[in-house]
Amino acid sequence: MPNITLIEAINLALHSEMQRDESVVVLGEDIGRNGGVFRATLGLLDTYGEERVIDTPLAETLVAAMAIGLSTQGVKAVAEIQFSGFLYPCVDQVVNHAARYRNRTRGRLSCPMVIRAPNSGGIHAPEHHSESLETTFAHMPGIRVVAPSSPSRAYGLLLAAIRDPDPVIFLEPTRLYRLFKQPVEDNGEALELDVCYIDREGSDITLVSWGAMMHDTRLAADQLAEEGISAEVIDLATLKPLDMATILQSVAKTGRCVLVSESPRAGGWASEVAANLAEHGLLTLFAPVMRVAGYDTIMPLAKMERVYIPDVERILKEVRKVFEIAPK
Amino acid sequence: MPNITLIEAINLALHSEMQRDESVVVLGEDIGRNGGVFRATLGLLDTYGEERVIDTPLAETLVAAMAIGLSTQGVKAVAEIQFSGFLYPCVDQVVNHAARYRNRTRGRLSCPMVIRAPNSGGIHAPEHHSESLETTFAHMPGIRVVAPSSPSRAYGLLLAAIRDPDPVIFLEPTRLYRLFKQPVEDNGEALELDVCYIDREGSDITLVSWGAMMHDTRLAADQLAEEGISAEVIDLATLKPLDMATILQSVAKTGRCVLVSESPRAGGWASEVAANLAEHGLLTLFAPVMRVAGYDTIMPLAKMERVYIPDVERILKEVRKVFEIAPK
Amino acid sequence: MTTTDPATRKVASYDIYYTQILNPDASINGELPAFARDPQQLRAMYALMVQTRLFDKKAVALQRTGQLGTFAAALGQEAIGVAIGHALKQDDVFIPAYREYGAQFARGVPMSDILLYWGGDERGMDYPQGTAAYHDFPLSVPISTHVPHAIGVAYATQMQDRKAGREARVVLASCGDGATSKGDFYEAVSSAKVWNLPIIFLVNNNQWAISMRSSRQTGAQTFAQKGLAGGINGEQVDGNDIIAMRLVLERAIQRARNGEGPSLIEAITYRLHDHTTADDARRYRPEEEVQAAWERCPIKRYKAWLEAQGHWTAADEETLISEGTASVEAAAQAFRNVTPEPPEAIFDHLYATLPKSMQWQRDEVAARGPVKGGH
Amino acid sequence: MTTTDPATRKVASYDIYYTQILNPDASINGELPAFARDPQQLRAMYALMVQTRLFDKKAVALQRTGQLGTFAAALGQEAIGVAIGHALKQDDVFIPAYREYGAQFARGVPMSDILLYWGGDERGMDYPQGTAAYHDFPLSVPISTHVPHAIGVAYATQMQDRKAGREARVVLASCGDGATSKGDFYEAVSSAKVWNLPIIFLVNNNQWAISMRSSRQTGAQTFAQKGLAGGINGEQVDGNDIIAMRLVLERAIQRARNGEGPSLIEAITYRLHDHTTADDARRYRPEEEVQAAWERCPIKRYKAWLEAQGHWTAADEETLISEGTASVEAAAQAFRNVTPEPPEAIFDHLYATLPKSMQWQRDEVAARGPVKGGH
Ligand SMILES: Cc1ncc(C[n+]2csc(CCOP(=O)(O)OP(=O)(O)O)c2C)c(N)n1
Ligand SMILES: Cc1ncc(C[n+]2csc(CCOP(=O)(O)OP(=O)(O)O)c2C)c(N)n1
Ligand SMILES: [Mg+2]
Ligand SMILES: [Mg+2]
Repeated sequence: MPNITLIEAINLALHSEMQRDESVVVLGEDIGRNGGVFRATLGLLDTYGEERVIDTPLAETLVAAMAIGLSTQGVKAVAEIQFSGFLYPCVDQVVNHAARYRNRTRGRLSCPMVIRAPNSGGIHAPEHHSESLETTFAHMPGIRVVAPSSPSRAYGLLLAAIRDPDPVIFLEPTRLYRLFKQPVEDNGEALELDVCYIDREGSDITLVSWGAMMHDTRLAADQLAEEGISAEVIDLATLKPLDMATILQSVAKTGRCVLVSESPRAGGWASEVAANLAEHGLLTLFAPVMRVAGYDTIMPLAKMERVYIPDVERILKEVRKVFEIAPK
Repeated sequence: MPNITLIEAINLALHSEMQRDESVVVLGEDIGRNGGVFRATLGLLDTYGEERVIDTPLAETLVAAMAIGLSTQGVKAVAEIQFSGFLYPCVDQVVNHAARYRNRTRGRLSCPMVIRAPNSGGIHAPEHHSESLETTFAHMPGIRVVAPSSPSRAYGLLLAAIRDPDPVIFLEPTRLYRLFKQPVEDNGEALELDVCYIDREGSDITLVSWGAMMHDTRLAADQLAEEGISAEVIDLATLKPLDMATILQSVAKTGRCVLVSESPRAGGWASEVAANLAEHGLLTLFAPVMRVAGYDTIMPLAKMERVYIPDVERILKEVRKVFEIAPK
Repeated sequence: MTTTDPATRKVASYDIYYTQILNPDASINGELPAFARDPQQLRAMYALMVQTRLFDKKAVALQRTGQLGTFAAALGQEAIGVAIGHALKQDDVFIPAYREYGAQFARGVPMSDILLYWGGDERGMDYPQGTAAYHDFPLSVPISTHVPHAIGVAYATQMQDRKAGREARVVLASCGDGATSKGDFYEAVSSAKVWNLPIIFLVNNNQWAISMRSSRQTGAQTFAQKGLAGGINGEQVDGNDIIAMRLVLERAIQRARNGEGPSLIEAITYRLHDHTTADDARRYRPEEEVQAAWERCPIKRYKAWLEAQGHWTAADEETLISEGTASVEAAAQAFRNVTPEPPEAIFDHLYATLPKSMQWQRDEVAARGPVKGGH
Repeated sequence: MTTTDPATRKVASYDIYYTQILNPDASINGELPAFARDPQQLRAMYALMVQTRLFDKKAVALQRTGQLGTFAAALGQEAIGVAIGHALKQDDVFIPAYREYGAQFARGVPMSDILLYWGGDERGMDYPQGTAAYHDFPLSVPISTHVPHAIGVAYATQMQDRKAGREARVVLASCGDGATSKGDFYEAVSSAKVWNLPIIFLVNNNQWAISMRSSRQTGAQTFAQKGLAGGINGEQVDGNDIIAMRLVLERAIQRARNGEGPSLIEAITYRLHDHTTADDARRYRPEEEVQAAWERCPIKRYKAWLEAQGHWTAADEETLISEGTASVEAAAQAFRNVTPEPPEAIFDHLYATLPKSMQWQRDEVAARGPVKGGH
């Protein structure tokens, strides 16, 4: 089993599924000869040719719309948007069309498509290159939003996303792209969608996160373990539809919960999880549900991005508040 | 004081502010001679002329971008988008530009602009004409999202929105446009932004809503009053930034809270309120925080829209659950 | 700027043409195309135009009597829909805006489906299996945003047809004059020729976008020239002239099928009705303009010409009207008789399979049953 | 299609012109415009071109040594920025993409501001009061989306200038060849002439959009003709020829100022550098192509011509390089010396006044102080 980075796992999954399924095509800006600005599509052009590896003009609305058109014809479109900050021009196409064709035609047409994009910050990228878009999409009915947090999950979830019969927004954690490696077997096995993954079991507190913030959340759990606090760490993986059952079960056990997300706090997806806890978990909670999130500011340029992005220190601070209110 | 409908109050506020402030212009599709598809801009063309009442081409991205350009030059742009379902093409311009010019230029440029749109369903309108967009915008940093729920609040909040030095998304409750009248004085007095309004005081439960759903929430409170339950009814009015202080104070008093919103449940703005309650109000709550919301489906066409939109029956059902868990 | 300036030279030139064969006075310019010498085809086209108009009238009547929601009439634009319906082949793909009922009928959409749609029932977009329309797209209300779907569809069909070694299918996306102002339209037009796709962009220039005259949409003198932004052949045709309309369309379709790439056709017509039944056009346009437009009505001139050619008689007309009326009435009845969907149907085509976490929502709706104000 | 077909007639014709005065071999086509007979102006333009290039080189070096973030070089495209800088008046409004440093310098943006920006500090967009740039827009990274701002800006200035009875200000929005594929670009171009706005759309066609050749963006043979989609005069100019570049620009600006409406200019140039410092162009374009493009370098030919005219000497060059280098070094030093903003500054220009409900967030950040990984 090769030890690979998250971006290599994405690339592997694309190769693997294009090999297996002739109806899969990839499209986007600079994804052909250039292999994508992060090299996610490296080698696809040489292996599968220009017809299935489509370099598009610089037009994100078109990329989304083209994916829609392709997918209605049985061609599984896997589109790349260069950075999630440039996904906004796709919003209209996704919510008003991709999410709806199946429903509005009562099943006659459908859009088995994926839109992939690097998401969130932390790599000192230029302006507009470090945004967190998950909530904007997760609020839309009729689609799925998936966010991997490790090479193996990236591989398995991307396969699942491509095979899913409905539109999937697949948000890849930019700053984890090359941060660490994992052994990933190219076995063509998809991971399950629509479920959360328990990253590690614990009994004192439930930490919930997804995407890039999973990394800091894991580090925070390590730190807590050293202090004798046993944290259960849950990776949402599929944000929409949300598998609250797993989270509720965990919180029923731990009685404490801290949510970690990078997108702006107000109306972020952590709020959705917390709202469900306020409804279904209230009676099992020993302490308030804390959200560690990006501030409600514009994502700052590189010099200040670390002020904005939650980190281990901020996670631990909220965890400590919880244990102050409800000591172990 | 004339007794007027909500749409008349909007029209009155526009007339009033254009009269008072020469730098205000309105723009949008069919807003001139036609007076807007809902007649919000009726009479403006004749009174203020073509230069200040700008009929635009059919291009929503352009409308938003034009408002941005105008507002950077000291021209206060009040743009109309015909239905909120057509606001999606404005998302990129709002989040990537309008919300940012002040911040990214450290105050050198700014965008004192308003985008108005009829929001939510219930009038048997065609497909894509009944969407609820508040959460998509309220998640964006750097802007305000305002949703009036009565003629007088529409008048006062719209004046405030136009005078606000930053971008405001102003979402008008389509099905309340002509549902009831209120005496509204054209006194040029703006209502305060960034605060919730306590619609009626109560002691047993806090009902929170905004926009069109305020109407059903008020009716539910009437019904509860008949049953001897005293509901405090809060109108968010400004969704972003969110005045949680008022809500927390109310819940501290009542110990119970039901949130009512029309937008899809998952990741809706009710979730943001609930998340704050789970964090700051947990210890004062007697019962779970219930959300009555649109289902996580595509807004159905007219025949089924009432299946989707919450109503008094659904509100009361959740309220009864609360009292079952925490009897008075 | 002149080419006599030695520092400046001409690098490209473009001409925009306008085609009109059947004039408003029923006279003919030039030679008739082959299909226009075949009485059977001529009669079929006429019948479909009249059928569209009868349908339109009924739909408006249903709306006025509270039986239908907002409806967008095709009045005065029947030649466009009918030309599309006759020019496309079974396996071609049609991506309509919302005024091309004639084309939809020709492709097998039951009139009752269109009524269902405007009546607020999604099942009106589930066109019957076995018809050409089964692979077509449903009406698109968000203006222009359906147009770039044509790029993906045509890319797919081109890839599939090449691989299968079969004749190229053609994709036709239609939209209004107002729709050409949107970026979605342009992103499609700008890119279609990059892959030499077999696409026809058909612009129904009915002179108005709700209350906005077409001259207020853009500084361009013609809508046809918007094709030049994508290096696409753009031309104008009299959209009220069914013969020119079909001819120009068939030529463009043939070019696309031959691998000569996309075309843009601006069909010049007039919206004789209000924008929709929710609109009152008297607010913004003079009655005389509408009256004058009636003189250019596509059905009137075509009927006069057919009669003059001896292809149509008063008896034919009578039969057509009575049979057409009967079929429209039958469609209205079928529409009224449709059994309402159960409320929980709003969940049943959201995803291929409803996610487990959403089951409770469906259960709640099913348990509640029909809701006041629904249906 | 031919005009001999009696059913078809030509309704519009358009020509696209290309202007080049100073050839790559430093010869001249036609007559020189007035400004090109004024040695002082000629020398100033040259100095600014060289200054831009020196800046560029320094910025790349700073990036390579970890002192700057990703940087987009203007290498090979200096004539465009400099022509803009010389053609616009103080009160005109410039809405740049991100490769027009020459124009920004001419309008008063300190070089250190550009470094601050690419260094990840918002203060690099707070151009100094009192300069022409103070009313200009900052660089736009989301491609093309700044272009339609020109519509609003020009609408406002037109309204204000008319009312004040003063000369029309002109708005210039620049973007790349890739940028012309986006709907935002088109929605601006399509509508600008509706209000006859004093706008120049300047397309820097540097042949590449990251790894995409300009011929892969669109089926259009020229980018100039994209103006026709909005009825706008579109023309090409050799963007490596500072004289033609400025002449064509000034003509268009004059037309706009005279009330003759918008223009679109396609400036044909070449991106000699990688797309940005984060890119490696060797992946996708042949080295020979880049070598050939160096032969058309705007500075090389201009210098040769200036020297031949006796307007420039080796001594001039030496002074320019040494002074220019010194000013670039000073800018780099100023950039390095900038005091970091306090962390809580991320809240201070979000709104005119920070909403009360957000105060706790600012307090939290202020209390925490500087964060590891920041600065
Ligand atoms: C994106 C979008 N914006 C606005 C509307 C509201 N609207 C419906 S039809 C219409 C005018 C369309 O004009 P045109 O494209 O000329 O088509 P026509 O109705 O004349 O056939 C408008 C503005 C819409 N449906 N979608
Ligand atoms: C909306 C958007 N999509 C994608 C990108 C990523 N990107 C940055 S520059 C660029 C190419 C731009 O090409 P062009 O417009 O020709 O300008 P050039 O860089 O050649 O000057 C791309 C795709 C972006 N910044 N914005
Ligand atoms: Mg029209
Ligand atoms: Mg370029």
